[in-house]
Amino acid sequence: MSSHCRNDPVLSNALRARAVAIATVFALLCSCQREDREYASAPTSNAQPPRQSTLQPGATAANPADPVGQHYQDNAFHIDEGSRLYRAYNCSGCHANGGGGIGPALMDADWRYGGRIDQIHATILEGRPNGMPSFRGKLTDAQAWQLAAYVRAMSGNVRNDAEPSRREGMAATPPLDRLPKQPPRNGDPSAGTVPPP
Amino acid sequence: MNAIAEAAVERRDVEIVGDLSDLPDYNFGPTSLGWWGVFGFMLIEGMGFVLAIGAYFYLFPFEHHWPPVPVRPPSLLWGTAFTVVALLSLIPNLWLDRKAHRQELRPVQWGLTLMSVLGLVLVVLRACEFTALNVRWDQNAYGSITWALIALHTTHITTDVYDSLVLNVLVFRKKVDGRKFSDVSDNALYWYFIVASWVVLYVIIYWTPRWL
Amino acid sequence: MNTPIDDIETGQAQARREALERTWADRPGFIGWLTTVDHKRIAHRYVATALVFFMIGGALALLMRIQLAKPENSFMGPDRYNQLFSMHGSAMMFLFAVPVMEAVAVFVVPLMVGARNIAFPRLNAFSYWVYLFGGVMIFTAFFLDVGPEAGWTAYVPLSSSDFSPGKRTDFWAQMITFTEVAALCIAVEIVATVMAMRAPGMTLARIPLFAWSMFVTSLMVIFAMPAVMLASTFLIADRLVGTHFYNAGEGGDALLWQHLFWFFGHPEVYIIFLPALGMISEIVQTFSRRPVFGYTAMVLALMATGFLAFGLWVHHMFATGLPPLGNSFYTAASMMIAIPSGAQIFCWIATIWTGRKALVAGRIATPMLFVLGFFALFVLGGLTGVMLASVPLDQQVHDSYFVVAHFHYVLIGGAVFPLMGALHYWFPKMSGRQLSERLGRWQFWLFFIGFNVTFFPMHILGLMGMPRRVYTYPSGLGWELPNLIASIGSWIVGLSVLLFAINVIRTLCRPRSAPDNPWGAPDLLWSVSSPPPAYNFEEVPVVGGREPLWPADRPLQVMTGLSHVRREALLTTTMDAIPATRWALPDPGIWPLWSAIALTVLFIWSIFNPWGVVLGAIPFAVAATIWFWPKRSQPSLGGANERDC
Amino acid sequence: MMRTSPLRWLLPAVAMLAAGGCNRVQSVLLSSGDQASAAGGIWNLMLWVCVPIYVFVLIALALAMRRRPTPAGTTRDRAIGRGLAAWLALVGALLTVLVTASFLVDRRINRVAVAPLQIRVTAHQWWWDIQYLDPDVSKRFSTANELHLPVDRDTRIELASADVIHSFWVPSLSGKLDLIPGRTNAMTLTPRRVGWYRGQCAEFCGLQHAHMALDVRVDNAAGFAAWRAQQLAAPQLPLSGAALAGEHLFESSACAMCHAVAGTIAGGHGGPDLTHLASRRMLAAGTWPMDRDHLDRWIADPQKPKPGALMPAVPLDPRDRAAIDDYLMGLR
Amino acid sequence: MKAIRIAGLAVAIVCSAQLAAQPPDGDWTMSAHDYASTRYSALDALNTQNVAKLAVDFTFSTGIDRGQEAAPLVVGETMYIVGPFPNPVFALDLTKPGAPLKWKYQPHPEPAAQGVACCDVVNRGGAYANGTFVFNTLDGNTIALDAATGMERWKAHLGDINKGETITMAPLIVKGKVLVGDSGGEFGVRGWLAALDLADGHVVWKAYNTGPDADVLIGPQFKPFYAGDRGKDLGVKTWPPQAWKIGGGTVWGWISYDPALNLVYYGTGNPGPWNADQRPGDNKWTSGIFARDADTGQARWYYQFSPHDLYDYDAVNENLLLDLPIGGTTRKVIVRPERNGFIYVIDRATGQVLSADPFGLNNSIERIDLKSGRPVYNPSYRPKAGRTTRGICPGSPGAKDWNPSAYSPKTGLVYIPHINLCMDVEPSEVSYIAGTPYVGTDQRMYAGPGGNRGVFTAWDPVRRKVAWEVKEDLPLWSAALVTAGDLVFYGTMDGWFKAVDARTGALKWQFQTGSGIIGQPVSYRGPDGRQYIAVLSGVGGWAGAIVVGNLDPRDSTGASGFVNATRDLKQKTGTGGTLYVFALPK
Repeated sequence: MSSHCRNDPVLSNALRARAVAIATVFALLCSCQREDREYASAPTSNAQPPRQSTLQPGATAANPADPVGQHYQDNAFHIDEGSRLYRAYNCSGCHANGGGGIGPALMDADWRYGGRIDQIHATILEGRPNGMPSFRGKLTDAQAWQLAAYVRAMSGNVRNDAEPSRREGMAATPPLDRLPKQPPRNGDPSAGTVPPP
Repeated sequence: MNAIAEAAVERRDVEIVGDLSDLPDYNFGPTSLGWWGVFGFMLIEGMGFVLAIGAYFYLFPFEHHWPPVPVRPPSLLWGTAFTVVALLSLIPNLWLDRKAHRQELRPVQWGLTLMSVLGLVLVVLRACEFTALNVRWDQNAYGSITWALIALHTTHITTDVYDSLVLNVLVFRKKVDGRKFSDVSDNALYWYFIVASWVVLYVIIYWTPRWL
Repeated sequence: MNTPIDDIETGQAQARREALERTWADRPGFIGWLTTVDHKRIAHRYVATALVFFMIGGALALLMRIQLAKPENSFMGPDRYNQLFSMHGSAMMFLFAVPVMEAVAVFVVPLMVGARNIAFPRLNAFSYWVYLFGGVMIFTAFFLDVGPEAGWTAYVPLSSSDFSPGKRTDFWAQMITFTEVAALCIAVEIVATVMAMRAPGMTLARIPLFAWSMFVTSLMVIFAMPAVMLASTFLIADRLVGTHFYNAGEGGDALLWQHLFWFFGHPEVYIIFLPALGMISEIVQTFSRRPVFGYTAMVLALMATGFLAFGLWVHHMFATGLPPLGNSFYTAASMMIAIPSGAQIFCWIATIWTGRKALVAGRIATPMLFVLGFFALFVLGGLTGVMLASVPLDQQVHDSYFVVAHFHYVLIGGAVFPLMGALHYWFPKMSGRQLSERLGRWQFWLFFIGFNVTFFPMHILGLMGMPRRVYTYPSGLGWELPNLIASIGSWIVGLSVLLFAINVIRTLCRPRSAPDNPWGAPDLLWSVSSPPPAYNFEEVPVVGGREPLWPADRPLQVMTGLSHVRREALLTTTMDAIPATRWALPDPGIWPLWSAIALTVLFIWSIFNPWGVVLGAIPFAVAATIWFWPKRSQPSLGGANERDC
Repeated sequence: MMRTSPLRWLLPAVAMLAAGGCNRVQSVLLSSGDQASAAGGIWNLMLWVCVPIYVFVLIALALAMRRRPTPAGTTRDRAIGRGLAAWLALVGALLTVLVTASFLVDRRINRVAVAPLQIRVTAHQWWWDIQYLDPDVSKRFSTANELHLPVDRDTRIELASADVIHSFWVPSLSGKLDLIPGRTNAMTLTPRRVGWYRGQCAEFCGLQHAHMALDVRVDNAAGFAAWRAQQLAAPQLPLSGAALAGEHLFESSACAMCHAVAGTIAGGHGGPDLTHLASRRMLAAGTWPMDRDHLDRWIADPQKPKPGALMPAVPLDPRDRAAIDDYLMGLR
Repeated sequence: MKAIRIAGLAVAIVCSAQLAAQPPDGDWTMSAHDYASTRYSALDALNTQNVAKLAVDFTFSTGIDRGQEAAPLVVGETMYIVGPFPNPVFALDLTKPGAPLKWKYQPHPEPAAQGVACCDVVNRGGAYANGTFVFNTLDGNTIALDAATGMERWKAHLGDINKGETITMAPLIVKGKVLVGDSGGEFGVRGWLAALDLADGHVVWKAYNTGPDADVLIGPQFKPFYAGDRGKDLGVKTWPPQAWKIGGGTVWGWISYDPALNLVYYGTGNPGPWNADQRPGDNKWTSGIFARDADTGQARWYYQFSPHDLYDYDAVNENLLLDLPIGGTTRKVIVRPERNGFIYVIDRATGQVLSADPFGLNNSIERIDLKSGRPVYNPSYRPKAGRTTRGICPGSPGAKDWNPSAYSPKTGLVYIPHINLCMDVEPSEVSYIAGTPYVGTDQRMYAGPGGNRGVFTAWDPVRRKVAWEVKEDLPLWSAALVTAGDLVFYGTMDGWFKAVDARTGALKWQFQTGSGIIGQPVSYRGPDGRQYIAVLSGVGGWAGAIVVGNLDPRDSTGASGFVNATRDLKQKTGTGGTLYVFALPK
C-alpha cells in the first residue's frame, strides 16, 4: 500500500482491528479450562481402594490429593453439575442446602472425614460408619467428583471465577459466592481454600 | 492541507446575508447546549425510573402479601427525613436558579455551597435508609426490587452531589462567566429532577407495602 | 461543477481559512488520533470498527451454515455452536447494526444541518472508546471460551447461574452495558445537534429527512435502551449478588426478563430500520433529481413508526401463554405499523416515478441499486412480518426458521442494503474518494442473489417445522435440501462482503479525487469539500428551503461573524432556527479516553466482584472531573479570559 | 430485472414444498388437527393478500424505473397525493380484514375443550415427562417422550417446566406454547387424522435443544384404549435369567438413581420413566429408533449421539450391559 | 360455672373409676401414665402452696448428649430410663440414697441407623408389665428385659434400616401384647403397627397402614363413620399405581387403650413424599386414626384428619380417652389436640367427630366439615411446584407435635404444650432412592404472629375454649404433667423446668437444668412415701437438631426448615443428657 494509505483513519482502523484479531487468536491458544463444558470426556481417577483407614479427622496427606480433584474443583460447569446431582440424588434430604439436618452441615468449616476434595470424593463413594451411605456403583466417578467439587464450593473453597451463585427456587442460603471462604478445620493444611488463580 | 486547495477548486459562490458577531456566547435554556445535555440525560434516567417502577408493580401480584411474610415494611424514619430535607432543598435551589439567571456571583457561590451541604446531608440520610429497609436484596424478589429502586436513585443523587461539589469549587476558584452561570442553572434543573423522582419513589417504597 | 469565484483567492480569505485550520486542527500524530474530537474522524473509526464486527459476525454465521449443511453433522459440538449463534446475534445487533447507523449519523448529521461539529464532541469521542472496549472485551471473552451461550436474547432461567455457570453470561450482560452507554451518548448528541445546531433558516419543516430519521431514532434509543440496561443489570445482579428478579421460586418471574428485553428489543428493530429509511429518502431524492414526494407524510410516518414501535413488544411473546385478548390488541398494533411503512414505500416509488433518473455512466448508480434491492427484500420481509403479527400463525412459526428468514429479510434487506447504498453514496464525502462502481455492482448482485438463496429457503424450512437455534437436525424430514442451499448461499453473501472490503481498501489507497458534490445532491453536506475541512463550514450557511443546493447555480447564502480563533458553533432556536448563541466547543483532549478506560475497568471488575462498581467509580470520577475542568485554552469554558480580536 | 425476481423465488419455493411437503409428520401447512388447520386457514388468507401486494409493489417500482422523466409539477403531486390516500385506505382495509380473521381464528383455537382427555406434560432438559391424568388417581400413569392421543377428541394438555423455558410444538396438530418454570400453561389438541407425528422443543433450552423431540401417535378410540390399558398394567416380570440379572443390576446400579420402573424399587425421577420403554418407538427423545442394538449403544455412551445429555456413560462390562438390555427390552 | 364444677366432678369420678384398673397410682409404668393417656398423677403431697420449696433430690447422667424424649418409668422401688441412640437402659435403685445404678443394658444397635433417623436419634421410652421391661432400639428391634436383673428375655427384629425403617416410639403393653410401630415416613417406608407376644416376642398380628385391605387388617368389623372411608382396598385406590408401597403412614407416636371397648387407638404418620403433587388422592390410611381390636388387630373404625396431607401433618398425637358431658349426656370420647391445629372430640366407639375447634393459629385449613369429616383446605396456601408458598400456618411440626398433653379430672382441663410456627414451602419432584430421604420440599419456618414460638394452653374440652395460656419464646417440645396438687409441669428448650398453677397458669416454681428439656416429666411416690417429680434434660429432637447436629443457621432450610425457627438456640442452651429428680426437702 502507499504511504498515505497507512495514516488514513479508516484504514488504520482496519489495521488496529487486525491487531485485535491476532491478539485474541493468541489468547485462544492459552484459553482457560475453567468454563469448559466437559460433558463427554471428563477425566476420572483410576479405581482406588477404599480409603477409610487414612481418613480419620486430621488425617495428614498420607495419601496425596488426587490430581483429578483439582481439575474438577476449578471448573464452573462441573461444580454446577454437582449442584444439580446434589438435589437429584437426595443429598439435600439429609444435608439440606448445606446447613445439614439428618446429616452434618456442609457449608461450615468442620469436616469429620477430611475436607480435601479427594477425601469428600471417598466419603461419597465409600460411605461413612455413622449413617453416610456408600454410593459406589450408583454414581460414576465423574459424578462423584462433581458432587465433591460442589460440596467444597458450599463452604467457599472454590476459585472466585468458578463460584456458583444463587440457585433457582427458594433462597435457602445466601448466594454461595457471597459466603466467606472457610478453610477446612480438619488439621490438614493441604485442604485449605484453593488460592485464587 | 490540500483539502483547502481541493475545496478551492470547485467552490460555489457565496452571498453573505448577515453577521453573527454580536450574538452572546452563552445562553440559558434550549439555546444552550448544556441545557440539552441535562435534558437528554433526564429523559434517559426518567425512563429508567419508570421501567424500574413498572418492574416493581409487575412483581407485586406474585405474592399473597406485600411485602411477603414475614418481612416487615421499611421503617419510615430515615426515608421520611430524607424526603423532608429534599423537599426543603427546593427553596434554596429555586433561589439559586434565579440568582444564576441574574448572574450575581456572591449569591450563586454561597447558594451553591448551601446546596452542596444539603446534598451531603441527604447522602448521609440515604446511607441510614439502607439500614432501615427490613429486607435483604437476596431474600426475595420484593427485597431485590426495593433495593434496586433505592440504589438506582442513590447513584443519581451521589453523582449529582459530586457534580455540584465540583461546580462549587469552580465558582470559587475559576473565573465565573455567563457560561458558568448557565451551568449552575442547568445543575439546579437537574436537582428538581432528582427530588421529583424521589418523591415518587418514596411513596412506592415506603407506602405501597403499607397501603396495598 | 461550479466555477471558482475570484475574491476567494484573495489573501485575507486565505488567512482566514488558515486561522480556522489552526483553530480546528488536531494535535499531530498518534496523540492527535487519540485526542481528536472531530466528529468526522470519530465517525470514520466508528464505521470502520462496526464493519469489522460485522465481518467477524458474518464469519461466525458462515461457520454455523457449514455445521447445518448436512443432517447430524459433526463439524462442531452443541456448546461451540450455541456460543457461535449467541455471539453472531449479539455482535450483529449490539456491535454492528445500531452503532453503524449512529456512526454514519455522527458523520452526516452535523454536515447536513450545517454545524461545525457535533454537539458534545468529547462525549462523542468517549462514546466511541466505550463502544470499542466493549466490543473488544466480548470478542476476547468469546475467543477465551467465555462467550455468551444463551442466545442474543439470553432468556432466563437459561441464562441464570444455574444453567449458565461461570462468567459467560456475565460478560454478555456487561457487553450490553458498554454498547448501551455508547449508544445513549450519541443519541443525546444527535438530539442536541438537530434541535439546537441547525443552520439559520432550517426550520423544522426544512430538516433533511435523514436528519429527521436520526432524530426520531435517537429519541427511540433514549426511551428503549434503558429497558435493556435495566434488564441486564437485574440479570447480572441475579447472577452475582443473588437477587431474585427472575427467580420464580422467590416471587420473581422469568417473563419479566422477556417483557423488559422486548420492550427494548422491538424498538431496537426500528432503531436499526429508521436510519435506513432516512438514507433511502436521501438517495432516492438525489437520483430522482426531485424533492421526495410527501415530505410531511414521510416525517409523520417516521414519528408514527417510532411511536407504534413501543406498543408491540408482546408480539415476541405470543407463545408464552399470555391472555388471548391482550394478544389480539398487540396483533392490531403490530399490523398498524404496516400503514406508515406503506406510506413511505408509496412516497418513494412516487418520487422515482415522477423523478428524472440520474444515471452514472449510463447505468443505475450503486447506491440506487441497493435501494432497489431494499424494496425487493424489505417489502417481502415486511409482509411476512404482517403474517407473524397474527397470533395463531405466529404460534406456528414463532421460533422456527420462518422467523429467522423474516428478520433477516427485514434487517439485512431493510437496513444493511440501504446502509451499503449509503456507504457508497457518502463515501466520497467521508474519504474524498469514490468507490468503484463496477465492484459495487458486482457486490450488489452477489449480495442480492446470495441473500435470497440463503434466506428464502428458510421460510420453507420454518413451514416444514424446523425450529431455530438447533445445532443439528435429523434426516428424513425433508430439511436436507433447503439447508444445503442456504449454506451455499451464505458463502455467496460472504464473497460479496469480501468484494466490498476489497473495494474500500483499493479505493483508500488511491489519491483523493472526489468532487464536492459527485451525485449532485441537494443538502448542505455536499456544499463543502470532500473530505470536508476540520471546521466543516467556513462561514455559517443559511438555508431558504429543503434543498439548499438545488438549483446548482444558486449562490450559497452564509452568515459571517463566528470566531476563527476559537472553536465556535452557532446555536439556533429549536423551531425556526433563528441564530441565538455563539457557542464555544471544546478542544481535543485525552480525558474522554481515560474516562472510557476507567469505565471499562469498572465494568469488567464488576463481573468478578460487585465492589468493583463502587471502587471502580473512583478513578472514573477523577477522570471525568479532569475532563470537565476548565482548560486555559478554552476561554469561554472558564479558562483564562482572552477575547479574540 | 425486478419483474422476474418474484418468479425467481416462487419457483424453487414450490419445488421445495413439493419435496418436503410430502411428509405431514412435522409440517405447518399439511395440518392434521383442528388447531393447526385453523392456523393454516390464516396462512392461506395471508398468502392471498400478501403475494398480490408484493407483486404489485414490485411492478409499480419497475414501471417507475422505466418511466421517462417528467417535471414534477404540483398538480401532478396533488394527483399522486390522492393516490397515496387511496393506497393507505386499501392497506388499512386489508389489515382490518386480517386482524379480524386472526382474532376470530384465535378465539376458535382457544375455545373451551369439551370432556377432554387430561394430560400433563413437564419438560426437562432434554426430554418430555408425560402424565395421563384421571379423576381416579389409581388410573393415572406416566410415560416419556411419546404422546398418544385419541382421534376426533379434545385433549387438554397442561404444560409445565422442571428447569428452563421450553416450547411444546407439534406443527401438524397445533401451534406452540411455552413451558415456563413457575407457570402452568394449557392448550387443547383435536387431532383429525390417525398416524404418527413429530413434535420438537421450539424454545432454545441448552446444549441438546436439537435432540428434544416428541413422538405423537394419534389413534382411533379402540387403539388408544388398548394402549392405555397396557400402560396401566404393571410390566411383566423378567422371564429369562439374564433379564432377572438385568433387573437386579438396574436397581442396584446407577440406573435406578434417575429412572423409575413402576412396581419396582427403581423410583428415580431425574430421567424418563422406563416402565414400558420397549413399547415405545423412539429412544432418547426421538434421537434414535428404539431397538436392542441402539439401546445397547445408547447405554454404552449416551454422550456420542447426544453430547451434553444428563445421562452419563456408566462403566459396565458388555455382559452386564446385555443383561440390562434384556431386562429393558422386556418392559413392554 | 356451677354446672361446670359438677361436670368436672362427674368426669373425675368416671376417670378415677377407670384408673382403678391401673397399678397403684404411686407408680408410673407407661409413658402416658395410664391407658387413657391422661398423664395425671393422683399424688397431691406437692401443691401450689409448697411447690416453691421444691428442690433437686438426685440426678443421673445418661452419658449421651442427644435429645432425651423418654419418660422415666417407676415400678415399685426401681426407676427405668431408656436413652437415645445407642439406646442404653438404666435401672436405678430408689431405695438407696442418691438412687445408684442397679443394672445397665446396652443393645449395641447398628451405627448406620443414625443416618436414617429423620429428626435426631431419640427414643420415647419403654413400657413395663409383669416383670418385663420392653423398649425399642433405633435400628428396628424390640427388646424385652427381665426387670429385676436386666437380662435380655427376647429380641425381635422388625424394621429394616436399609429401607430407612427405624423405631423411636414407646411401646404399649396391652393384655400380654406389646404394641410397636415403625418410624421413617421421610424415607418412603410403609407404616405398620405390630402386636408381639409379651412372653416370647413373636408377632401376633401386624397391620399395615397402606395397601390392600388384607394387609391393613380391614375386615367385616370395619365400620368407619364417614362414607369417604368406606370401600374396598382404599389403601391402594387412593394412590397412584404402586405409590402405596412407599407411602409412609408410620406409627411413631402414641397408643391408647380402652379396656371397656377392648379397642386400641393410634394415629398414622404423614404420607410420603411430603411433596403432595407426587401422590394425588386421599392417600389412605395415612394421617388418620385407627381403632383396632386389641386381640385380633382387626380395624373397627378409621378417621382421616388430613386426607391428601399437604404439609406433613402426621396424625401421631396422643389420644386422651375421656368421658365428657356433651349435649347433656356423658359420652365416651377421644380428646385429641391434632397437629393441624384443631382439637378434636371423637366418639371413641363409632369414630364420629363431635367437634373440632382450633386451639392454635391456623390458616391452611379453614374449618372441619363435620358432615363429611373432611378439613376444608385454604386453596391459596396449597404449595405449588416452582414457586414458594409463604406464610402457611401452622408449619410442618403443626400447631402441636409429638409432645403429649395432660388432662386433670380435677380441673377438667386439657394441658397442651405446643408451638406457634409458620412456614414457607417450595415442593420439587423427588426421586425414591432406597435408604435416602423421600421428601421433596424445601421449607423454612419462623415464629407465627405474636413472635412467640411456643405456647402452653389449658383447654376446656366441655366449653370448647381456652381456659388460660402461657406464651413461651422457644417452641415447646416437652410433654406436660398434671398432678392432683393442681400443678402442671413442663420444660422449655432453654432448660427451664416449670410448675404452673393448673387453674390459672401462674408460674409457681422454675428450675434451670443443664440443657433444654424435650422429655416427659413424671410424678411418683418413692419408697420413702414422698412425692417425686422426674424429668430428663437434654435438648434435641427435630426442634433441637440445630444444637445436637451442630447445624449451620445460615441455611434456612436446615432440618426441614426448623433451623430457621431456632437460629438462636445454640446461644441459649447446649447438649446434655441428665435425669433430674425433684422432691420437697425432708
